[in-house]
Amino acid sequence: MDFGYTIWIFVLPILSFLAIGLLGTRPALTGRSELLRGRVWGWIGTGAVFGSWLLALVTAYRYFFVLGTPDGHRPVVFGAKWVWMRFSEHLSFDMGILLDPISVMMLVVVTTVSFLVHLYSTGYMAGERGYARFFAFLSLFTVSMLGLVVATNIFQMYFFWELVGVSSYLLIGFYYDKPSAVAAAKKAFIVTRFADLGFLIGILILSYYAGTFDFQTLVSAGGPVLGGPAGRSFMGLSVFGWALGLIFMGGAGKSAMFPLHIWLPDAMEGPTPVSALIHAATMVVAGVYLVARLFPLYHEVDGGAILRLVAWTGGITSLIAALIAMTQEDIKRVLAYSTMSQLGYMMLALGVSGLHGHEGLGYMASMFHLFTHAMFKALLFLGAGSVIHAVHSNLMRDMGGLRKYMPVTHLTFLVACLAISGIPPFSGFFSKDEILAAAFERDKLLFVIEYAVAGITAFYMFRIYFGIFWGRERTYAHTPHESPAVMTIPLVVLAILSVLTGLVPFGEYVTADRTPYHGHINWPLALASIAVGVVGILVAKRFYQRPNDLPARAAEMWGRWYKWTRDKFYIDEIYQFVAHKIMFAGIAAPVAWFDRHVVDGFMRGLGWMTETFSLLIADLQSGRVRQYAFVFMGGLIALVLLVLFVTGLLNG
Amino acid sequence: MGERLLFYLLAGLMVLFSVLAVSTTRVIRAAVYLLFVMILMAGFYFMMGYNFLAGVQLMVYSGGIAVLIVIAVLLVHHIEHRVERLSAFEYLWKGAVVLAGMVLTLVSLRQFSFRRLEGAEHATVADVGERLLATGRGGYILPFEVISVLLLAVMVAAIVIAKGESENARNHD
Amino acid sequence: MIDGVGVYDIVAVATIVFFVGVFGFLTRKNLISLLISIELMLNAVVVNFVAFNKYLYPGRLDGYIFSLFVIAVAAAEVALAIALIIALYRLDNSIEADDMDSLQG
Amino acid sequence: MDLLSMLIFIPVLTVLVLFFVKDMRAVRVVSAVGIGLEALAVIRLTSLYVQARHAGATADFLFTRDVPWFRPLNIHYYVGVDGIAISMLLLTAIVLLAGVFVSWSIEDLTREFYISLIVLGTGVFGFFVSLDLFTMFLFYELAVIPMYLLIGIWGSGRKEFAAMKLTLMLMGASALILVSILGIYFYGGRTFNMEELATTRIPLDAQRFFFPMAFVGFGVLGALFPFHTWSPDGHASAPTAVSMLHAGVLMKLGTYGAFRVAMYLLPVAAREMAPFFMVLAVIGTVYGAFGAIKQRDLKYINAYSSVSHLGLIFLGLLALNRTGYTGAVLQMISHGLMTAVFFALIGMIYGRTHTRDVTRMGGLLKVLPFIGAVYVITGFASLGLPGLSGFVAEMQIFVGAFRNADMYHRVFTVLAVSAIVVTAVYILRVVGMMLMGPLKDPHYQDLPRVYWYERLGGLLVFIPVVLIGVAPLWLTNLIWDSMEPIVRQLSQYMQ
Repeated sequence: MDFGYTIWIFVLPILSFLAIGLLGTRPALTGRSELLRGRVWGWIGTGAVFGSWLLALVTAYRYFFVLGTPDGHRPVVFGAKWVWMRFSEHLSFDMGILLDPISVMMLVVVTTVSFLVHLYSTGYMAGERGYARFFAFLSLFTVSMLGLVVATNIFQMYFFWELVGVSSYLLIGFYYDKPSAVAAAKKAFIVTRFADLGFLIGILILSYYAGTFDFQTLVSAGGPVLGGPAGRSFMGLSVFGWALGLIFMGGAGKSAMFPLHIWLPDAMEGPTPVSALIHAATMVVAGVYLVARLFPLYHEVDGGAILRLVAWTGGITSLIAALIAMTQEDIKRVLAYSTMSQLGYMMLALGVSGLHGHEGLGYMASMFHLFTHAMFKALLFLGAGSVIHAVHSNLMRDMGGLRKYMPVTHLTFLVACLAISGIPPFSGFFSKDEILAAAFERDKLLFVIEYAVAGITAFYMFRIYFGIFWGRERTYAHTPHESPAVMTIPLVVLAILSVLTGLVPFGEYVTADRTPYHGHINWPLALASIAVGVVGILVAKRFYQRPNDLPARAAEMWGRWYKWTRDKFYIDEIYQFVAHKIMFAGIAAPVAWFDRHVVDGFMRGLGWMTETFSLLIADLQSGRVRQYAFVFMGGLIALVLLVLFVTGLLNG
Repeated sequence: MGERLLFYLLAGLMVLFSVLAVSTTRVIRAAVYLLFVMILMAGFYFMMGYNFLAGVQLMVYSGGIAVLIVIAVLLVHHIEHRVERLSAFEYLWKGAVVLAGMVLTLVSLRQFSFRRLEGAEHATVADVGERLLATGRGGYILPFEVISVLLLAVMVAAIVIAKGESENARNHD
Repeated sequence: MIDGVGVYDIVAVATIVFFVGVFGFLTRKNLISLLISIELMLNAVVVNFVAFNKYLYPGRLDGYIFSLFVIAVAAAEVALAIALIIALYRLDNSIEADDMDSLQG
Repeated sequence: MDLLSMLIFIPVLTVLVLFFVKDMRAVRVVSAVGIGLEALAVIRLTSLYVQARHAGATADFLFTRDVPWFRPLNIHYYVGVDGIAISMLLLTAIVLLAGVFVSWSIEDLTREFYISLIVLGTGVFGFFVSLDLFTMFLFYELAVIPMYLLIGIWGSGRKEFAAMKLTLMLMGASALILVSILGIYFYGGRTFNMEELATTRIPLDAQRFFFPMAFVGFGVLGALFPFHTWSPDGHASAPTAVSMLHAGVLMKLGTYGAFRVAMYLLPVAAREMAPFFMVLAVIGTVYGAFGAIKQRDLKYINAYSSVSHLGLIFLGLLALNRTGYTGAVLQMISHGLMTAVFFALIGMIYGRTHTRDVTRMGGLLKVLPFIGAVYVITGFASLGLPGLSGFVAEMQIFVGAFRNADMYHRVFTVLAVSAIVVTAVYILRVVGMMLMGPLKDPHYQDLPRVYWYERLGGLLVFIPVVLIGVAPLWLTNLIWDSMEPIVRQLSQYMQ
């Protein structure tokens, strides 16, 4: 079956990126034309992504339903593959399109969310300065993300990995005259870049010892990693173990895993649709996707040591993020921490997964959660964006009682909150339940953590839900009103998806060994998780539905703990210290000084010595002819004597 | 024997006058001693039978150059002008260096055996004139012409330099 | 050919005169004195030419002709030098060689 | 006349014509036309070269021409090109042409400026096509000397000091180079012909003695740590086009020479001493990046950044394998283009704001969108963003250096890789301070727009950065094929 057309999934957004980026941002070209300055660029971007979306759906249909499982498991298909750059005779950097269950699923997720966000943005960003620029960046991001998910080899993935990073930088810094946005963008880029350093070194190690970048060869059972001898080891881990650990560092950076998460909350400085697309649904799951991509390696190398690291990183992240989310005031930050927490879930699910059959439940659950989370988290962000659009503030204390003004936003937001809290029949219930089941089977301690996090999640989500739509009735300077249709339609679509996607029998499609199996719900666990979700919701309802002094009293009661979570466990301050005190003041400043004074000082010293010496002998060059003649004379005589002496003429 | 005596006499005088020429403190006297040295040299040439050369030496050097120098001295100095002397020390060690050079040269010359190339001598003025104007092999027409041009150029240059800026041009500035 | 006088004798006299000229060049300060010293040296060289021509290559005329040239060039040189001396004298009223050190960078 | 000699002849002719042109405008036009022709000739040469290779030409160097010009010492005018030289010629032509355009507004001594600039260009072209060590050295000097005038006369700030420092350090380096060239000449059978030299085996002791000289000599021009200190001062004082040419092309003379002369002709010593110079390269890479963080002057930032990037070139060279070499050449091109864009933009910014202090600027993206956007993208290229030339080059170098069989190399490669984070820090710091944020100075509100010649000059060097980044394969193939003799040379003595 030919999947060659899949290249168009990329070409469309590339074209729109080029068109908007080169033409739309030129005031000289767009001139005074209302049309060119206005929404036409938005529609071009949206149209292109819409095309990609349709193609992705067709691809998914053809891959999952037409192609099916020819030999018991889902095949790996190449839509395209060509050499992009050559490193040596045997090692080349390919570009291509690899289609397998997870990449096809990601294609659908990325194009769906991207399309809806594009559509939403045509309304949300209307009238903003840099409207065309915004869509150019969105298109760039879409291309990069699509390239990342279909990467045929780890270097292609790194390629697009960096590109999504830079799109993220550009979009976070979209309001570039706002210093906080600039700082946040810089922080996001540098923190992820630091993580990518690990990724790159990991790639170098992996490619050196395995001799290939290709995912297919790498993960194959008889491949250079799994088939060969373990190779040399270093500090208890094999080289492949180190490589995988370093690659996971890259994934952890992108997916905002503790302790590399600090950029994600700040990234909320970007426009809200960006947060929905990049920092909730797509880019941040790249780390999870990366681990899933190399899952057989993580599972096998060094007996799964790195996989346990993945699991615990995920678990700790989800707990810390959930705790911090409880006390934040800025609704976008709450959502950001919630994203972190959910990403922790996904990582943990991968970490507790096995490779084959029912063992691979965690893998399936992780991907499933990734899928459902993309829908409801995008919905949450877009809903929050709709609210922010209406009240022009991010802070919860500026909101309250909005359900009367914004019915569509209210209802869709409620759906999303229920989904993330794991209430059936919303999608989050199914995927989260699978994760809890997988954790329960593998590691009880992690299960307990995740169980608690499920409750906390329900609590903080409904805290903001009640805070925004119920709570204190207040009067607004400008009466809030429901957003325009281009913004509410994506909300409704995503709400429907958030309800329905949970019913997809995911195990049929996406599994660790690409062999379908029938999952089933572990009802005792499911009931327990529903119970903790409901408890969380009820507590939030008691606290925040009507104005009362319970929150304040609770804060008082927890005292220091409350302050710690509100101040995000001071992790930012630690980084600040490392960055400024150590990197800037501890290394960069001394290096600059050293260069000016010691290295250059040495060179200048040479110069000074030469100059001094030349001044010393400058008197020889007196300009007096007689003196020259004398020296000449004396020199001549000395020379002749020397020659005579050497040749022996003087004696004979 | 007579020629030999004459030669040593001339040589002795020549050395004496040359030493005087460089040691007297009066420039005008130095010029005159130089004139003597040149005339004595012309004597050498006569003795060797190069009459034409001797004549040239007398006319150009003694008649031309030495007189030119005398005039120059008169132009820039009072006739009684004395130049100041260097310190004895400086005389001494510069003299030592020069003496060393001289002894070295003389010793080297002494050790060198000059070999005479036989051949019929023809050094008449006619021969010289022919050689100077010959264009073929061994002819000196080109250097001759070059020297003529040089002399012309020097003449012009000497006039321009010595004349200096005209009053007119000076006022102009 | 001078009876009883070898080439060495003539060349030795020329050498002595030459070095006397050198000595003068090194010890005199007055530009005209320097010029005189130079003339001494030139003359000594001319004597060498002539002597070598006479004693060693009697069949040829090159030494002879060269002496003529040297004399001609020396005349030119002196003319020019004196012109320069006069110009310099006009410039700063001195012809002391040590006063002139503008060659120094 | 053959095409390679044309490459030298065209700029010379341009200079001659410039001598007779008085009008400032005509001077610019003549220079632009001359260098434009030169660029066309280089492009023609490239296409001929590619065709010839496709047609099966297997010689190491094509289009050779050999005319002895000083027989007693066996010095020849011997020219020829391979893929590496071709790519350097392309780089030179592009940067020189862009340099002509960005200098369009120079008004004092326009003619002399362009003459110096083009003489410099002639030297560079001659250097890259020469296959005779001595002729190469002559062209090298021809390129280095106008630099003194260009900085000393048309520079800014402490220009005399900077020009003097730069020239002295480079002259010192030249001395080393000359000695090593003579050493190669005498021990290599009294020939300057590189092809012949490559086939003769120079005694090991001589190699050990002359390799460090040649490598350091060329390394000074290539800003090899710790001989890089001329670069910040020199760049800061030089006029825009000169900075562009100097950092873009002239510094590549150093790395190219280190490669072509030191490593190619003295392979055994190169192999032996690689670990030592590798340390210097890695120190330069990391140290330059850290040095750049603290600077406030845009040109200083860029100069330190160059030290860092050139460190990577040396790292690639010292990887001693084909991937590393290819990466090093790619990095030469990539860095040449990027840094030329940077200096062009810095010149434009300085021409408007009259300051290069980043702390005094802010929000320029709003008032100078073209300059800002190009600066940001080039900044990304500099920090190795995929899709731009920096990535292509850096990855080749990293993979190449990592593939050296020696564990030692891998450890140092990992250290060098860490510079990419620091690079990100200083690039984003500048972008954040200078281009983003609120407009700091109300005067910046109405800065003059970008003139056509600035736009043209900037784009000329900027577009290849993107093109190489998007489709590197043709360039890597071009270079890759030409590595054959060098790799042969190195592996020949491998036991």
